[in-house]
Amino acid sequence: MSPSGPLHPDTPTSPIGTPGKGHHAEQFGSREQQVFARSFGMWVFIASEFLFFGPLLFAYFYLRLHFPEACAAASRHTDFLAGTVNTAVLLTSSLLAALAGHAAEAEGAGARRRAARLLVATAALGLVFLALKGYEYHGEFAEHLFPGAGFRPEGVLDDRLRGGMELFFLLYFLMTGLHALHLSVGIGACLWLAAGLRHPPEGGADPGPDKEAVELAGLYWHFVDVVWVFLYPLLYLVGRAGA
Amino acid sequence: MSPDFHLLPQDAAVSATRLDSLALCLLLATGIVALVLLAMMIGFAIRYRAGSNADRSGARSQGRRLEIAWTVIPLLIFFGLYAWGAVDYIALYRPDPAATPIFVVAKQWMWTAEHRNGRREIGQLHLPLGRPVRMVMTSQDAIHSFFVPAFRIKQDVVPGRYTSIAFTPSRAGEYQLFCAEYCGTDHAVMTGKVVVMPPAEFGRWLAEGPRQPGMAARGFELYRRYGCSGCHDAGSSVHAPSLERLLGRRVHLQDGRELTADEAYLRDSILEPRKDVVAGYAPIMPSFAGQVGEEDLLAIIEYIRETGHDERAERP
Amino acid sequence: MTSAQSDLELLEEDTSAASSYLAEGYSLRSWLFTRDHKRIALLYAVSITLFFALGGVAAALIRLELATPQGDLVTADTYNKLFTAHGVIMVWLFLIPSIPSVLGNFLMPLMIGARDLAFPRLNLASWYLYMAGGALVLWALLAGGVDTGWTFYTPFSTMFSNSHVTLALLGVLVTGFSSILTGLNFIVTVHTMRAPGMGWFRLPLFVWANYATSIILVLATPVLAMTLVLVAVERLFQVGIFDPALGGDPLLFQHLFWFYSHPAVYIMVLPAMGVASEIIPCFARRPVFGYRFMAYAILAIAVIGFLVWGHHMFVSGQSVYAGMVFSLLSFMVAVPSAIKVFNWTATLYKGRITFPAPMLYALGFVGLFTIGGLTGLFLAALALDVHLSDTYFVVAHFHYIMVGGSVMAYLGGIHFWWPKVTGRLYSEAWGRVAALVIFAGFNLTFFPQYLLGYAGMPRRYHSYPEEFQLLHVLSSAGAVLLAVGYLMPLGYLAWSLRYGRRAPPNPWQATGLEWQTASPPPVHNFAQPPVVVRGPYAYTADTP
Amino acid sequence: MERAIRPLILTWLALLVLLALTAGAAWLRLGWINTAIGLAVALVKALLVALVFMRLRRAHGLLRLAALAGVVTLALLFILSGTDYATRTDVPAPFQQPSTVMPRLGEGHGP
Repeated sequence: MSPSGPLHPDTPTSPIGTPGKGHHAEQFGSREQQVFARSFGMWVFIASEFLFFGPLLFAYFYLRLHFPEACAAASRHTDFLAGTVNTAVLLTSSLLAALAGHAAEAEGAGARRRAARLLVATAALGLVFLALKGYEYHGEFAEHLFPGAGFRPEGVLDDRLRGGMELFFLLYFLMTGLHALHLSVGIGACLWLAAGLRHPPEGGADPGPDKEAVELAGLYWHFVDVVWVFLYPLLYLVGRAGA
Repeated sequence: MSPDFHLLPQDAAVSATRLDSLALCLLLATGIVALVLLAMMIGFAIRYRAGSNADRSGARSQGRRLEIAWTVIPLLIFFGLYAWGAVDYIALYRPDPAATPIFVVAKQWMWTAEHRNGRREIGQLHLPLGRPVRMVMTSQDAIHSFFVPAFRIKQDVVPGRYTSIAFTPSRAGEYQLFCAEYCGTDHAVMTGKVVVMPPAEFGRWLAEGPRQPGMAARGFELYRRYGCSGCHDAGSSVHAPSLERLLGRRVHLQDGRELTADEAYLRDSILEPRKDVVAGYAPIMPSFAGQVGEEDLLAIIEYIRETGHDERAERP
Repeated sequence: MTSAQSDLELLEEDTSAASSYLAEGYSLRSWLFTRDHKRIALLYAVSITLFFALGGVAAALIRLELATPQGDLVTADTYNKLFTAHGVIMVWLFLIPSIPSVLGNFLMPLMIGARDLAFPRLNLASWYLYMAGGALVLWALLAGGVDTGWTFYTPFSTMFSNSHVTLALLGVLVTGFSSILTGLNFIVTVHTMRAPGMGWFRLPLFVWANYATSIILVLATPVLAMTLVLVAVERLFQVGIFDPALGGDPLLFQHLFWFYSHPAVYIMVLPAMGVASEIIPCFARRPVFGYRFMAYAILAIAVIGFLVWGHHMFVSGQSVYAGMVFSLLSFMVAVPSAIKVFNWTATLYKGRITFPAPMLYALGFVGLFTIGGLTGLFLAALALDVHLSDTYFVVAHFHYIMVGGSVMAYLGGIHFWWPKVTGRLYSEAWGRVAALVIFAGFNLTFFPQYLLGYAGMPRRYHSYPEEFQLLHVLSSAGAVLLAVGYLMPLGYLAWSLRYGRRAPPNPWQATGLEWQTASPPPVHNFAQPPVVVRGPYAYTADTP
Repeated sequence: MERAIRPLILTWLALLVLLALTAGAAWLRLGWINTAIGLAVALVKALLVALVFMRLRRAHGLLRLAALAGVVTLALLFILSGTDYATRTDVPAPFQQPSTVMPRLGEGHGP
């Protein structure tokens, strides 16, 4: 063994920090370490997820630069009311998610139930959002606004304009679709957590979801909310005031 | 096995010679660095091999000054190389205004070229010696790339837009044209022959060719066939602007903008008439997008260019 | 190393190796559901070796075809599919996961004194995603192949290719998720799992390099993923933002693609630099020269590496001014790379140098990386790139970086840590011979390609003008040598698994936490949680 | 309890007010300012959500750095690709889509 190693393996010591109270996975030295690692991991994940929207946003930027009229014309075909209501629904759901995180911080079964209720309400608003979004999609299909062979927006004769509008709707469906996918994951996470909070598993080995898990789900939910906050003006509000 | 292989391809364009000197300088600079590093590595490896008794005292594991030196010095050298490369690069894209345009259309898997007088060729490209030329190129399908090693010239040919590159052939002879951007099955045989000939000979070659109407004459034919003349000719009952001597003129638009009518403007106006409507006219012209092929479009523009000259030699 | 000796050792194994991670279980289940970073690293090692072999077969066929100027061995379409398969497999299924997922996975927790990565289950999930992506790519190949080149340039990939592009895109997409999760895991691990006393400037450079790589993985891969989705959508629905027919821009694809794929080059080469930075000080018995500078250079490469992608597009029809910006930035990224080469060389100064196989690989890496990096300057110089881009010069350049650089370093790392990973010693003589054969074969294969490129030979050509034949034949001959070189380690390393001598915990007298535990390490890496009291590379050349 | 959740409620109210503001402003004819208002309000809303709901205001610097990294990377994409789009003169060429991939959906081999 090398005499010049950087450590004294025999030094009696505790792992990182003192072993904190509470349960933690075996690779961690303490509960605090685990909590921090998980929330940092979630933030890194969010940064990465954010960049999934990068190419779409940049493609949108390209489109606005080259087809300003087509973007405005296409945006006027989106459902302003549904989009605005949906924004409000999502912002409200974010409040509920934040309240759930807050509720979970308190000790006791009552607090757990309260957090579970709030998470279910959050997920319910998410479902409302998806339902409204589905209604919008339905309308857009009916108006032949889905890109592809059947794309025939009413009253558009100019080829270049129609081409630009088709690209706008391509991005519209991709962005909102990707967002809806994220939201669905969020809904699943909220419901799964709520179930775990209400019926914690028996026995001490796995205490079920904890306040940090609620917090992490909330972070993800807020991220999905933030994405929508940007999509809303980009997709629904262009050229509303008329040509 | 390879009788006529040259490590350095022939330099058959003015810019090629400059470029070779840049390459040579870079080779010298990087070669010296590489050799010095190699010599040091081998030298250290021998001198300080485990069995040697070399003096190892006073070794340091960092040296701020040394490190700053080998950060800053390469950086300065790099700036110099960058500037050289950039200056030569810009020259390729800032053509001599007198450069003769030659239109090239690439498609899977062949090159076609059209000279200004309407002479067309496939798989070959004839160029005049010592005269600046500008290749104006577009593709009908995938991206291709116009690559003539002897000219040290390469430019991607992109569908949906024109790209161009300018150079001056400086040595008569025959050179190889390659497609350098992968474009599908027969990418490797999408080659051609570039023939550089003295101007007089080139002129004769241009004139003889298969008898085809000149580009402008063909353009006039198309101008009538597509019905442009029905509205744009003087005496037409439709209120449409005259196109005579349009190229290069300042044009006032409906929305108050003002621009110079260049080739791009003409193309736009044919394909998207509603984009830039001339002041005083109603936007009644239909779009010709999807109806006029790009070679025809070039011909029509050539015709309009010709109307700018006083004599209308080619007009029947 | 007679067979009698090894029999003796095999007898010992049952008793002494009881606590090692290899002895934790022998069932398939104990491997496929493991959460131990060391076992997952081995899962990766086996799978990337298979993909490397597959990509290598494609390369061999390519070189065989190019031995004659006529396209006489395979058809043009088959040739196109071969180089696409070679590119896709080697880039996404071998190079990108190679050092991070195998060596990084195994060593990062050991090097920072942790019991495991921060998210072991996620780590296993990464491997499954990788395998799923690999399976999709294989499916695309078996179903008839893909002929777009690994770059998937539009509009060829969306409108003109009749091959299985969508499947391949999906495979690469799934592999991308694997990369992201691995990167995330490494970042969190380095930030939160370091042993007491393990400050940032006590981290081995291998950890620094993998950390910087992980940042690129996490931030660049999603952009590629979504870009590939856009291509797939455009292909399926014939509507897309890259489609010039609708007013889209094919160059937009190139921007988005290279926004990932240029940093991806640093994903491949940064960990290789990390490996070299471990091996060279160990066998020079000197601390790495300018440790802090080296760490900063790694971060600088990772950051500036994000800013240079436009140098792939100098002749693409991109704006001339954008080209000038990207060219300047590309020259600047060469500076930290140059610093690293200078510092490795300075590390040798006044050392006490020995030359076992890992050192030969590492020195080979430095030399080949230097050539690859210096020729990169030719491609960064705008006017020269006009002549050189899309020729064999580019092919030679990136093979010097990726094969000469990354693969050499990967093999060096495999040899260096082989005793730690397997608990066995490989045959040193064979190791040295293989390193020399690979070095010679590599140069014979790829150096002629620089000359071909400057002479004007375009890349991705199935047949070519006769005057290029001599150099192509040299290159193909080199490829044979290279193939032999790659097969040799497969043989003697496998042999050592059964017959190799038992490795002591620290056969190289190396510093670094991973050498302070048993070989192979116990399940939780350290019998006692380590405490770090000094920086890395505490080598001294004064005493033999 | 009430005191602790008050900022959350206030933020939510602010978000709804901002939503009304941006939705209303879109109907005024302001040209490019419409887009600017839309994006500015979105930015404010995103910051509110990030700082209050996501607790970034009191979070460890590392978490803030992670959040920032994503934004900065996206900005790099926009800025550097933007140098191309801002200075490129595209001369459009007519281009008829010569679709060789048949049929429109699926991977079948062409004719």
